[in-house]
This record gives sequence, structure tokens and C-alpha cells, in this order.
Amino acid sequence: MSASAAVAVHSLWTTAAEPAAADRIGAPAIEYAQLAPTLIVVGAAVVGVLLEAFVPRRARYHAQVFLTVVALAAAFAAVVALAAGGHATTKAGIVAMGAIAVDGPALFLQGTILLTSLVAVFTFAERRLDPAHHGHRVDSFAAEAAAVPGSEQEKAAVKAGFTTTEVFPLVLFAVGGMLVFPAANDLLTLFIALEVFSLPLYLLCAVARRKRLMSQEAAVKYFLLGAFSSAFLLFGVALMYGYAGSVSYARIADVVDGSVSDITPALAQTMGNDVLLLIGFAMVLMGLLFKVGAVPFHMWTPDVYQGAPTPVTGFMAAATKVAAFGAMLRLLYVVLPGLRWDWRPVMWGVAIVTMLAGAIVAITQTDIKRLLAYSSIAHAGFILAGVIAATPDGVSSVLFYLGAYSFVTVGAFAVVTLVRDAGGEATHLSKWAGLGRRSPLVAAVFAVFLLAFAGIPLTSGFSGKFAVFKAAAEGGAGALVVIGVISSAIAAFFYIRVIVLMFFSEPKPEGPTVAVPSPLTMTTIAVGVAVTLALGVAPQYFLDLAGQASVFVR
Amino acid sequence: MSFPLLTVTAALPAAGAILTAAVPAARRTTAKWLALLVSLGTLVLAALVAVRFEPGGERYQLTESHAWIADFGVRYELGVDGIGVALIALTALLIPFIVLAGWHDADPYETQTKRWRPTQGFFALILMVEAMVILSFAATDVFLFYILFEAMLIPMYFLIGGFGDRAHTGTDENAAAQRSYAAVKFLLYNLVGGLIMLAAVIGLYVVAGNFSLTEIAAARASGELEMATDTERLLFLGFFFAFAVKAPLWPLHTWLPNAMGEATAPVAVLITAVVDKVGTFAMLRFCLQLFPEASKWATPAIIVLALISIVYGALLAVGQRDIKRLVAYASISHFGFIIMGIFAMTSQGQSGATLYMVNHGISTAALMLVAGFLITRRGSRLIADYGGVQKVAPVLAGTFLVGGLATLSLPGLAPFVSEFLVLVGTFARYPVAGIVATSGIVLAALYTLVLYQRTMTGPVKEEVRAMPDLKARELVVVAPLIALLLVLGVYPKPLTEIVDPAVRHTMSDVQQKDPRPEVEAAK
Amino acid sequence: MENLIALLVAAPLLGAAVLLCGGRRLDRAGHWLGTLLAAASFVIGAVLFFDMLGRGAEERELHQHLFSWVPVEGFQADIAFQLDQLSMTFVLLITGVGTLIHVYSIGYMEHDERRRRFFGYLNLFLSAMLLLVLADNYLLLYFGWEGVGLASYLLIGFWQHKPSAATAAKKAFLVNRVGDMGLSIAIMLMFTTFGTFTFGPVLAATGETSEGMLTAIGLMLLLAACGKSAQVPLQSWLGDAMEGPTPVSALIHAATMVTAGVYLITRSGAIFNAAPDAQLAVVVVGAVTLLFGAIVGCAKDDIKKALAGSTMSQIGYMILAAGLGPIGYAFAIMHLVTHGFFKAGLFLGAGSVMHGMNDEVDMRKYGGLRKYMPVTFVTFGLGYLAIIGFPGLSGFWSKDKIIEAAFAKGGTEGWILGAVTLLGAGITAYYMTRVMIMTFFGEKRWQPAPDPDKAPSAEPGVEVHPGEMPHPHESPRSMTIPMILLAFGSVFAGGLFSLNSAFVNWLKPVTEFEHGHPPISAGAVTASTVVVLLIGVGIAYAQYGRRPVPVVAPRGSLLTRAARRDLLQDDFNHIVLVRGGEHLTRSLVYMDHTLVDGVVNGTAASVGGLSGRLRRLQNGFARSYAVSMFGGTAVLIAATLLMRGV
Amino acid sequence: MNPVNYLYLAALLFTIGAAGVLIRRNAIVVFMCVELMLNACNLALVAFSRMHGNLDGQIIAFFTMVVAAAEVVVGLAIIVSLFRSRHSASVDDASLMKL
Repeated sequence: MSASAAVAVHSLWTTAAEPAAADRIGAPAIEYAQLAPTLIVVGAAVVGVLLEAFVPRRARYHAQVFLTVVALAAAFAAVVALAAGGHATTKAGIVAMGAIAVDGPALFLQGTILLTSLVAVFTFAERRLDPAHHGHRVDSFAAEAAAVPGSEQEKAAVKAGFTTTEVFPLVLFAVGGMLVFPAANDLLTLFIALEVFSLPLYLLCAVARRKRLMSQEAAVKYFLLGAFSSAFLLFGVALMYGYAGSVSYARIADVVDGSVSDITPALAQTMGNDVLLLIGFAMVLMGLLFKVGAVPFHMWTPDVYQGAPTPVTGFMAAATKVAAFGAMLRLLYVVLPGLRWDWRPVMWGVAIVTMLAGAIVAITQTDIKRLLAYSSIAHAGFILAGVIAATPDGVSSVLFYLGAYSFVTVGAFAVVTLVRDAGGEATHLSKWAGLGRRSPLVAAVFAVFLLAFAGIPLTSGFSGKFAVFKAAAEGGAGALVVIGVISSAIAAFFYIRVIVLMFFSEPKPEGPTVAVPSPLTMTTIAVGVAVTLALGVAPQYFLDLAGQASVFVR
Repeated sequence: MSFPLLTVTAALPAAGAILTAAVPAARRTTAKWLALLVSLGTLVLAALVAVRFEPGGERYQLTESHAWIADFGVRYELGVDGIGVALIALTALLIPFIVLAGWHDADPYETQTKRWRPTQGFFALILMVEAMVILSFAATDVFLFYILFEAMLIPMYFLIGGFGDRAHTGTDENAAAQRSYAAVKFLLYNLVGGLIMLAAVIGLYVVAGNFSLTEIAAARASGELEMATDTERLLFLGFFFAFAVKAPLWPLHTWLPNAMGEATAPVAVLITAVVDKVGTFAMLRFCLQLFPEASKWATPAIIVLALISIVYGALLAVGQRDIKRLVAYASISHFGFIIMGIFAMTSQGQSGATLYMVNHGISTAALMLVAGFLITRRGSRLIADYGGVQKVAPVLAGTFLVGGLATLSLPGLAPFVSEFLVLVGTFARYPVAGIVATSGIVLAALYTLVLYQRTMTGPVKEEVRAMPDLKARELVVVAPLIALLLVLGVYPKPLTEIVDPAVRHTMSDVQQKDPRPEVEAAK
Repeated sequence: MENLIALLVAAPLLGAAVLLCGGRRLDRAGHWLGTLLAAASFVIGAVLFFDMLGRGAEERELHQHLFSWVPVEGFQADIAFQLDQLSMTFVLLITGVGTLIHVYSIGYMEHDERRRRFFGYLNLFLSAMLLLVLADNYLLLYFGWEGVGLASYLLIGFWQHKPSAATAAKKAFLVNRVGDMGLSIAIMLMFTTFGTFTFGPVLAATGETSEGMLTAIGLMLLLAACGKSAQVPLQSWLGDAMEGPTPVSALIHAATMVTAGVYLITRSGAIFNAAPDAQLAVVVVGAVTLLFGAIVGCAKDDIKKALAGSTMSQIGYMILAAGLGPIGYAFAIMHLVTHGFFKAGLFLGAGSVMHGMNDEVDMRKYGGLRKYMPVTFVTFGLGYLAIIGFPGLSGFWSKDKIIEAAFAKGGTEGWILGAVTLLGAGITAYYMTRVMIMTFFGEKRWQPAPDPDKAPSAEPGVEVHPGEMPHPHESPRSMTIPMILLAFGSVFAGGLFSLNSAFVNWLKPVTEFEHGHPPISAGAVTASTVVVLLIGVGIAYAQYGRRPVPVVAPRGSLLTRAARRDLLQDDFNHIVLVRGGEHLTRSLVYMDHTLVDGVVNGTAASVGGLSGRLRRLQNGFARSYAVSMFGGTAVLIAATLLMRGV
Repeated sequence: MNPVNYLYLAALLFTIGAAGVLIRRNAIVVFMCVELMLNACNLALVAFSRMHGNLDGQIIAFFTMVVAAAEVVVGLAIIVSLFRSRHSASVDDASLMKL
């Protein structure tokens, strides 16, 4: 397609910002105000580390929880302030020497990530679910992650009432990375952000208090595969850099469009060679698809979701998806709109496979966490459908979907932490039989989340699904919509299976008990339900928000 | 903006549902009375709607319109034409009887724990369904309708799966299994239908840009909104499929017998007499108005399917051993008539179909509820377990017979009028179909009378010897329904007056004229 | 005046409503109320009749429009009545005979605890029947048509505890429904052809449409008539209908309802006149049934079934006559009326006999009853003479005219029909004589009463002690009086009607009449009729009067055996329709379960299987996950490159 | 000498690393292979940087090294803890969760 046309299409969802002079050597100008959210979170993380070092063990938990919550809240406030200050729309711009974009999508996603993390952190801090050991309240994390499971050392740690309060700084680091990821405006930042939020997650997966072997196994798998994929991503970065001679999104985009003025001979040579670009793009895309858990890069998802401590799973499932899809949007919409005709068909394939595989494999799952894992895969497929639309509506619909989905997920996993038996969380489906008879309220809440996953009207799931499908259809991906509909029909089957199990089958005598949580988890669940229903019944406000936030800066 | 009567009519039962659900576990009776009162109140409001509606006036009256989801081009738009009024009235009319008939259906078993509150839930769900159904009859926004169409499934699902018929053969376990099978089947069938409709709804938006039935229909009529033939047909099929599942039309019917068999009689009535009507209603309102050309294109096929439903349903009813399943298959046959009437595209056919929806609602309610009373007495759904009931419980038998006669559409009872209109209307355009369908009246007589003969006549079976006759509560349920059947059978004018203008509109939507009588045509 | 018409229908309807909804408190007065209202309706009828006589032949037709029934775009059905000579004739017959039978039932049903309900049903029947004959359009007629069907269903199955009765009732309704199909299709045809189904316009407009259409309508009407009037091939229900209480058989299955078909055809005369083929079909049906019924009547030992066969045959006469067109209509109706009298009389007689004989219905167990129940004997005898067409009595006048008309049809057709009718007259004489002799003459062949448990067919009422010999006695007055009155009717009615052909003139304005010219003189016809009659009587006397009648029926000839089984009609129905139907439904039920349901379940199962298979890929080994990622990337790259075609 | 050859080398290294990840059982070795892949990337980056005559690539290479180092820290921590609890570092033994 011709360059001019590309620019025209391109301008649909991007506005020009004054070119950030990347290569001028000089004292870097950092817009601290606009970077505030990230800085707050990362700063707090560092402080958290210091707390670990200097605050006495007794006080750590409270200190950390306080710090984390305050930090996330403050960061969110900062995001709101920025958005209110028009940085999402009129004053959107590139900051930090062209490394980071502060624009609608970035702020919207950062806000979403921060809120989700905030409610997720409540479940991290939950200490009422299990009976106290030796007079010490315990949360979901190992007393001493380094100790060998079942060893004397561990017993001693438990006796001493150790807890892994390190998780809070780790979460903060992860959030920090996630905040940068969708805002990254050059490939390097992209890669760094990816690593910054991945590494803490690897660790978080490993520190479950119950079922530690599974937890460690999950961590290893996640880590190895994660590293593997990031290697691919990095190589992709290298190739794209090779193609464009720069890692700046704007620059690459221009090169791709062929609208660059200063063409060095080398650039001319590499520009001619689209293979570089295409392979590079494919590999970077692969890295992102891995993070969102799209087929065939999804296989880590079930194992990790199952093995990781449930609060971590909830956080990971929600926040990672948001961040990764944010980055993907930016990559596809800002860097490679000129390649639309190349990536759309590929993404079609991925989306279709993801939707179907996720839905179909979920049918035969027997563990609630794995079930949710596969459902998250299917949802990744739906979101991809929205991404493919390649229209402003596509962007806003994806943003909306991410917002809606993340809260449902966090809430659902929070409920999972409540259903427990002697061995900790009773995640096997058979244990959930008759839950509706035992504790109707919890079952009803979980039913609401399931219905939202299934996309039943009057829940946020439906609004989101409708939004992305509508965008996809308008983007000319009608077939995709049909397949999406079919796979949601398949998916409906297993959500309903769980509901049947909870309400219509007789409770087993040795069934699990439903722990009565502290206000923390209650808040999480309450927020989840509230958002689910609010976005289901009256989504207009949030749709507007997403709509306004759907313009990328370039 | 006048008083939002329709919203209030739907809101009352919704609020009632929440209140009923909130009644403390111990106060079951309070919940029951509350539900009954609310449903009666709704009836009053519905009557008000019927009164405020002027047959001669605007097509859609009592309209309301508020912004809702601008991004999706969705508005909260309500408005009723005659058809909507008739069906809202039917719904509001039946619910009190359903509540009253189900008075003891959700009383807790001895084994059940204190915290589990089935009774409140049961009545709350019924009211919730009522609210959604009424709103869906009043919705003039496709998206709003779709949402209700889908959301309705959830309470229905819990009604079917959570409160099964206690008269079952076999162990409690496999009864529970069958029940949840029925519930899941109901939900999945309708959900799949709904999801396919969702695709069509989205498609419609892409084509039309908004969801307002009135606007789209107007645009279609004025030709501003052109649809490519294939697009229109695909969209039509998407909508029709969902409605055909709901209605249900052969071969998408198999969920109905399970659902009606496993559910308690009142819930079965709720399914077939109220909820399923949404499907046929939607065919009339949405399929024909939004996709007139495609409707005409699909008519022959649909007529054939409807014919199959009529004959097939009747034949299977003859073959049933379970009273409630029999009634279910009979309903399938009747839905065949309704759908045939709608797509015959003659004003007799469509008026007939509309009347049929109402009459079938009443007659099935009468028959099914009496059957329910019978079944609870004996504790079995199998026809073979009965015999000679007429001798021990003449009133029960009598009312059952009247219900049956209504089902076989005997002249003098309401269903005859509608059935004959449908037949005439169809015959006028598709003589062969009309004649084949007429065979349905023989089959209807067959299954009804066989049922009556096997259960009510003959020597008295030991098990039924001690069977009490109808109690006061049950009589209160049945008598008005029967009276209504008689009145509407002899004097359906009030109904036809309301319905006729709406049908005239629909006919003009599909640009169809009634075929003129041969004699006039000759002149 | 015309405002009275509605009352005709309303009076018995009121009775039905009150009696059926009234509950037990009416048990003691119920039957009186029922009878009273029937009588009231008769009185109103009489008033209207004399009023009608008071007016000239042309303005005798009255109309009353109550309200519009089904007003729908392009479709007008009204609750409106038309009272002309034809319907007036029926009104008088129905209400008259009806009232008598109400009176009769008071005695007959005395011991039945559900007598109130019985009278309720009778009243329901009356109003429905009156609606049928008074309707001014075919849809309303259909209303009455099905109404009488319902009443007949309820009354046949009145003793529901008897499975046989319940079955018979169901059978009657179903067979009638088949006929009703015809009627409703006919109505649809009228609607699509004339745009209306009101008698006036339709019958006036017959000229404006094709003969084919009229033939179609005619045939459909004929089908309806066959169902209601038990004509071949829909006659099978009438025999079983005798399961009902005898008054019912007398009123509904002899005098009134079963003649509705004749009314329908006569009423639609204009259509048939314009459709010769349809007429031919009518004639054929009539002729066949005429013989069919007669033959069946010869073989039955059950007195009521024998009479039922005769009813069939007599109605065959009427239908045949109606099929002859203007030369026959009047006589069809005339025979209908006279038949109403004598057949009702005969049935009441039979009922009275059974009443005296512990409800024994098998004539072979009667014999020599004339001494014990004289009134019954005399009235029954007069009815007998009437039906066989003994010169001077009612039957003679009406039947003879029909035979003449049959000959007058002309051509070979005429000869054949004439022969058939003559033959029918002979057979009638034969089987009626047989009944007469077996019942009232010869030696006693009484048997001890059967054990009611073994033979549940025993009517409740007269308490029957097993093993007790019957002690025949004359029936109470409430039963004999109606019989006497009817006997009068069966003696004089025919003569009265034929007095300077009063009846024909009376009906002419409605059914238009033309004189048939038989190829042989009327006198010859009459003579041959009498001869045939005597032959029939003679044979019967020779067979049953001369030698004793065996209590156990002899095996009999093939024909006899077939006739006992209604000429195998039921067997045919059973094998073809019932069995076939059962198989069909059973296989459909199976199909619904396996095929229609199976497809869906199969799909679900296959998805599940697929899921299971895909699931195995998730084998827990990190390296295989890595492989899928690596492969995935490879595919991704390849696809991207392919898209570009590089 | 033509920098393209370095790219070929980088691609080769990358493939070897990937192959190693797919083939080797020992988690440590697998992880080393990942490191190899990262270094392949570095080589490519530097080569391109040279080709285009700007420094971005080389800067990125430095970042990559840091990231790799961080990965080592985290990775070894996890792998060692797994090894201690199972006395085996084989990735194939670790398959409690499957299907």
C-alpha cells in the first residue's frame, strides 16, 4: 500500500507530537510529573526493600501493607490527576527522552493496572483464612521461601512466625514494570519493562505456603519459558532495530511507512529488506502473545495459574494481561500500522485458535484454577478480536474489555481463596459440589463472576464482549465474530457446569468449608462484584472514558 | 415525558422479587403472600396499560425513551402495540395463578438446612422472570430486547434446576440428575440461540448504526436503509434461529419436554405459556419488521418446519407416557400453529397467531396446572399410574377435561378462534399447508382424549381411591382460567380489536396484501 | 319475534350451565329443571312456528344478529341466527323429541346418582343442536356441530367407569373429528372463494365460481356429513355409541344428531345442485350405507346395536334422497322427521325392555315379552310397522317417496338406485321383524342376571342381584308416556305431512322442489315396495317365528359373521389405523430421542472428546511447552512472510 | 568484513540456544542456553549498530547484559530452591501439574 494512504489511515488513531530529539546529546530532560505514577510505585518498592532490611519482623507486615496500599493509591491518584490535566488527550506527549508515551491508552491502562493491583494486594495481605499457627496469623505465602518444604528449617520458621513480607515490594516492582510496559515508546523500554515485571512474578509464583512443590514447579516453568520468550522478543527487537536503525516507535513507523527524510545508505539497504522487519515483528509479537497467553504460546498458563499462590494468580491473570495487551496495541497501532495487511491475517489465525482452543480444552478441566486459566486464554482470544479491528473503536473496546475483565478475574480468584479444606484451598471441582447449599452468598457471588466470564447480559463480561465483537465486525472481521460467538457458546458450557455443581448437586459430607475472610478480601470481592454489575448495567461512562482514551500519541 | 407506565409495570415485580428474596428464612408464608400481592399489583398495572392503550391510535403507545449506552447506539426505548399489550396482559394475568398454584412447591424438605431458603428464592425468581418478560414485550430497542431475552434465561434456569417436580420415578439422585440435565439443556439451547442472535445483533448494528426498532423499520420502509440481500438473509436467520429455539420449532424443540417434565407444573406453565411466547412475539415484531424481504424469502421453509412441528409434536404427544411431557409435545404442536400463522403473511393468520399466543397461554395453564394438582396428589407423572379419577374427584376431572378440550380447540373455547384463524389465514395463501395442518385437529383430539380416558375414566385404581378433590386454593386457580377460556371463545372481540391494527401495520411492513377471494378477484 | 330465536338456544344452555356448575345441592331438583327448560325451548319453538305459519311463504325467513364473533381484518364471523322452514322443522323435532326423552330419562335414570349431570349434558346437547340448525353461517354451524359432538362424547361415555363406554366415547369423537376436518376445510374453501361463509351470500354466489371448486366444497361437506351421520366410511362409531344410556341413543344417535349430516347437505343444496359429481358421491355414499347398515342390522343380537344398524341404513336413505337434489331434499327431511319419531320410539321401547330385563341387551335372551310389558309392546310394534314402511304409517309415506325419487333420477343410475332402495326396504322389513319376534314373541329365553363384576356392562340403576332371574314389568309412567306420544307420531306424522303434500310445500321455499318423474308409475313403485316388504317379513318369520331361537348364536354364514363384526370395518381400522399409528408414534418417539436429540448430544460429546484429546498436549513437561512456543514462532514468522509473499 | 556475517553467526547462536532449550533436561543447562540466546541477540544488536553507524544497538547490548544478570539471580534462586526440595534439577521431573 502506498505511504500516503498509510499515513492517512495511521492518522486515524494517532496525533503527531513534536518530535522528541532522541539523538541530541545533552542533559536528559525528565518530565517527573508525567512519570509520577511509575516513579511513585518504583520508589515505594525500593523503600519496601529497605523496610525489609531495617524494620523489625513484627512490624514488617503492617508497614509493608500500609506502604504498598498507599503507594498504589497515590499512583492511581497521580494517574487521575494526569488524566484530569488533559495528558490523556490534548496534552498527550512523549516523555523521558522519547522512551515513554503519556497518552490516553497509557493512562487508562495504568489506571486499570493500579486499581486491579490495589484490590489484588488486599488478597495478598489476607491473614484470616487459615487458623493461626503457634499464635501467628498466616497469609498465603511461605514462612521462609528459601527453606526446603517440610524441612526442620521451615518448621522453625513457621514456629517463629516468619512471613514472606517480601512479596509486597516484589508486587510493587512488578506493577512498576507493568506501568511502563504499555507506555513504552521504544523497543528497549519495552524489553526492560517486560523483564522488570516478569522477574518479580517468577519469584512470587514460587512462594506459596501450601503445596510448595507445585508452587516451585510453576515458578520454574514460568521462569524458563518466560526467559525463552523474552529471548525471542529481544532478538525481534534486534532485527527491527536492524531494519530501521532505531528503536524509537515513531522512527520505525516512519521507516515502515517510508516517510523518512534522512535516509543513510545503510538504512536504505536495510529498509529494502522487509524480511528483517517481518521476522523481527513476528518475534516481538511472539513475546507479547506469550505474556497474554495466546495459543500456541499459552501452555505455561494453566500450570502457572494452578501452582502459583492464588492471590498471585489473580494479580498475574488480571494485571499482566492488561499490560501486555497495552503494549501490543501500541506496537501494532503506532509502530506497524503500515504493516496492517501483514499482521492482521496472522492475528486472525492466532485469535481464532486461541478462542477455540481455550474454550474447548476448558470443558474437561477438573481444577477450578486451571479452568479459570483456560477461560483466561479464551478471553485473550476475544480481546485479540478487538485488537484486530484496527479502528479507534477497536482500541477503546479493548481498553474497556481489559478493565472489565481484570476486575472479574481478581474477584473470581479471591473467591477461590475462600473455599478451603484441610489441604488449603480446595480447588478440585468435585469439592465445590453443593457449595450453593452450604453458603449461598459465596456461591452466588462466584456465579455472578462466572456469568460475567460467560458474557451473560447485565454483566460487564457482556458489555466487553459486545464492544470487541462490534469493533471487530465494523473492522470487517465478521467471520471472527461468528467464531467468537461459537466459542463463547462452548465456553458457556463449562461455566454453567460449575454453577450446576454449586447449586444443583448435593453437598458432600467431607466437603470444604468456606472461610470467613477479613474485610480485606471482602473488599476485593465486593469491588469485583460492584464493577462487574456496574459495567454490565450502565457501561456508558466507562465506554466514554475508553473512547476518549483511545488515541495514541506518536 | 408522561408517566412511565410500562417501566413501572415491569419495575414492580422486579422490586417485589428483591423484597421477596429478602424475607427472612423463617417467614415463608410472608414471602408467598408478598409475591402474590405483587403479582396482583402488576396485574392491575397491566390492566391500566390495556386501558390506556387506544387501538386506533399511534402504532407504539406509552412510549418511553432514555439514553443508555450511546457507544452501542442503544437506548432504553419502550412502547407497546396491540400485540405487546395482549401479551403483557397475558403475562400479568398468569403470574398470580402460577404463584398461587406453586404455593407449596418450594416448601423446604425436612432435610434441608436452615440457611437454604428455597421458598423465597422460588417466588422471587418467578417475579423476576415476570419483570423481564413484560419488559421484553415492551422493548422497542433491539439491543434492550436482546439483553432481556438472554438475561431471562438465568432465573428460568434456576427455577427449572433448583425446584424440580417432587413427583418423580426412581431415586432422588437420578431425579436430581435429570433435573439438572433438563436445566442445563434448557440453558444451553437458548444460550446458543441467543449467542447466534448476538452475532446478528452486532451485524445489524454494523448495517444500521443503531438499535431503535422504530427508526430502523422506518428507514427500511422508506428505503434509506438498503441491505444487501445476503446480509439481510443472514441477519434474519441469526434472529430467527434464536426465536425458533425459544418458541420452540422443530427440530430445536427437544429441550422443552425435558424442561417441562422436570420442572414443577407452575414453572412448566411459566416456560411454555409465558417465556416461550417471547420467541414467537419476537418473530412477529423483529423478524418481520426488520427483515421483510428475508422473511418472505424464508417463508416456505418456515411453513414446512411449522407443519412438521404441528404433526410431529402431536404424534409424539400421543406416544408419551408422562403427562407433563405429553402437554409439552402438545405445546410444540401449538407453537407450530403460531409460527405458521405468523409467516402465512395474511392478516387472519397473524391475528390468529397473536390470539393463539394468548389463548394457548391460558389453555395450557389450565391444563398443566390441573395436571400438576393431579400429579402432586398421586406423586407420579406416569399416565399408567392413574385411572378412574373422574369417580373420586369429579371437579378435578371436569376442569382437566375442559383444559383438554381447550387444547384440542373445541369451538366455544378460546383456542378454537385462534386456531381456525391461523388455518384460514394459512389456507388462503398455502392451501396444501392449510389442509395438512387441519389434520392437527384430529391428532389433538387423539392425544387429549387418550390422556383423559387413561387417567380419568375406567375402573378406579387403588392408589387414587383416596384422592381428594380440588381444594379451594386450587379452584381459585382453575376456575377463572376456565371462565376466561369460555369468554374469549365466544367473545374475543376486545382482543381482536387491540390486535388488528398492529397486524395491519405488520402486514404493511412486509408489503403483503391478503389474497382476495376468488369471486371478487374475478370481478 | 326474531328476538325469541336466541332464547331457543339459551334456555337449554342455561340449564346445562346451572346443572353442571350447580353442584350436589341441585341433585334433587336437577332433572326437573332440565326437563322444564327443554320444554320451555319447545314452547318457544312452537310459538315461533305458529308465528311463521301466520306469514306468507316468502317472508317466513327470520334473522337475528346477536354480536360479531370473530371480527378480524377481512374475516367476519357472527353469532347470528337464521330461522326458516328448514331450521324450524328441526327445531320442532329436536325440542319436541328432546323434551319427551328428558321426561323418559327422569324415570330411566332414577337410580343413577349422577342423574343431575346427565340432564346437564342433555341440555347441553339440545342447545348445541339448536345452535347447529339455527346458525346463519357455516362457522357458527361448525360451533354447534362440534358442540353436539362434545355432548355425544360426554353422554356415550356417561358411565365412564366402564372402559368400553369410555373407549366408545373417544372413538365417536375421533371419527367425528375426521368429518369435522372436512367441514373446516369446506369453510376455508368458501372463505377463499367467496370471502364469506354466511349461508345467504355463499349459496347465492354459487354461480360465480368454477364447478370444480363447488365439487371440492361439496365433497368436503359430504365428508363432514359422513362423520356426523355415521355414513360409510365413517360409520364405525355409531354401533359402539350404543354404550351410552338408552335415552341418549334414542335422542342423539337416532332422532337428531346423526341426522345433522342430512341437514348440512340439504342446507347446502345450492352448492350440490351446481356440482353433479359431488351429488353423485352423496348418492353413492347413501346407497352403500343404506345396504351396509341394513346388513349389519340383520346380524346383531344386541337389540340396541340392531337398531343402530337400522338407523345407519335409514339415514342412508335420507342422504341418498338429499343427493338426488331438488327432487329429493324435501323427502329426505320428511323421512328424517318421521324416522325421528319412530326410531326414537323404538329405542325408548328397547330401553324399557332392558329396564325390565335387568339391562339385558341380548335379544336371544328375551322372548315372549309381549304379555309382560304391553304398552312397550304396542308402542314398539307401531314403531316397527312405521319403520318397515307398512302402508299408511309414517315410514311408508316418506320412504316410498324416496324410492320414487330414486327411480326418478332417471337412466341406469335411476334403476340402480331404485333397486337398492327397494332392496333396502326389504332388508329393513327382515331385520325389524327379526327384532320384533325375538323380543316379544316366541318362548321365554331369559337368563339369570350376569355377575356385574364379570360383565361390567351392566348399567347401574336397577340394583341387580347376581343369579337372580329377571322379572319383567312395565316401566313407570314417566317412561311409557313419551313412548306413547312418539308412537302417535310414528303412526300419523307421515300421513299428515303427505296430506296434499303439505310438507313439501312447506319446505319448497328453502330447498326448492321439483317433481321427479319415475320411469314407472308411482303406483307400481308403491306396489313393488309393499311386495318387497312382505317378502322380507315372510323370510324373517320363517327363520325366527317358526322355529325356536337358539340362546347361543349359531356360527352363521360368512356374511353373518362379518356383519356381526360390522362388516370388518373395525378390524380394518384396528389393523391399519390403530396399530399403524402405534408403530408410527413409537418409532417417532424413538427417533426424537436418538436422532433429533442425538445430533445435539453427539455434537456436545464430540467437542468433549476433542477437548480430552487437546488436553493431553498439556503434558506438564516444560520442554514440550517450549517446543510448542518454538513451533508457534516458526509458524508465525512463516505466515508473516507468506502474507507478504516474500 | 561484511557485518552481515555477524548476523548469520548471531542467528546461528540463537538457534543453537533455542535447540538447547528444547533438548537439554537440566534446568541449569536450559537456562544457560537461554543466556546464549540473549547473547546472540547482543551480537546481532552490535552488528546492526555497526551497520547503521549509531550507538543505540550497543547501548541496548549493555542493557541486555544487565537484564541477563538479573535473570541469572532470579532464575538460579528458583532453580536452586527446586533442586533442594527435589534433589533434581531436571525439568522433566517437575510435572506435578499437567492436563
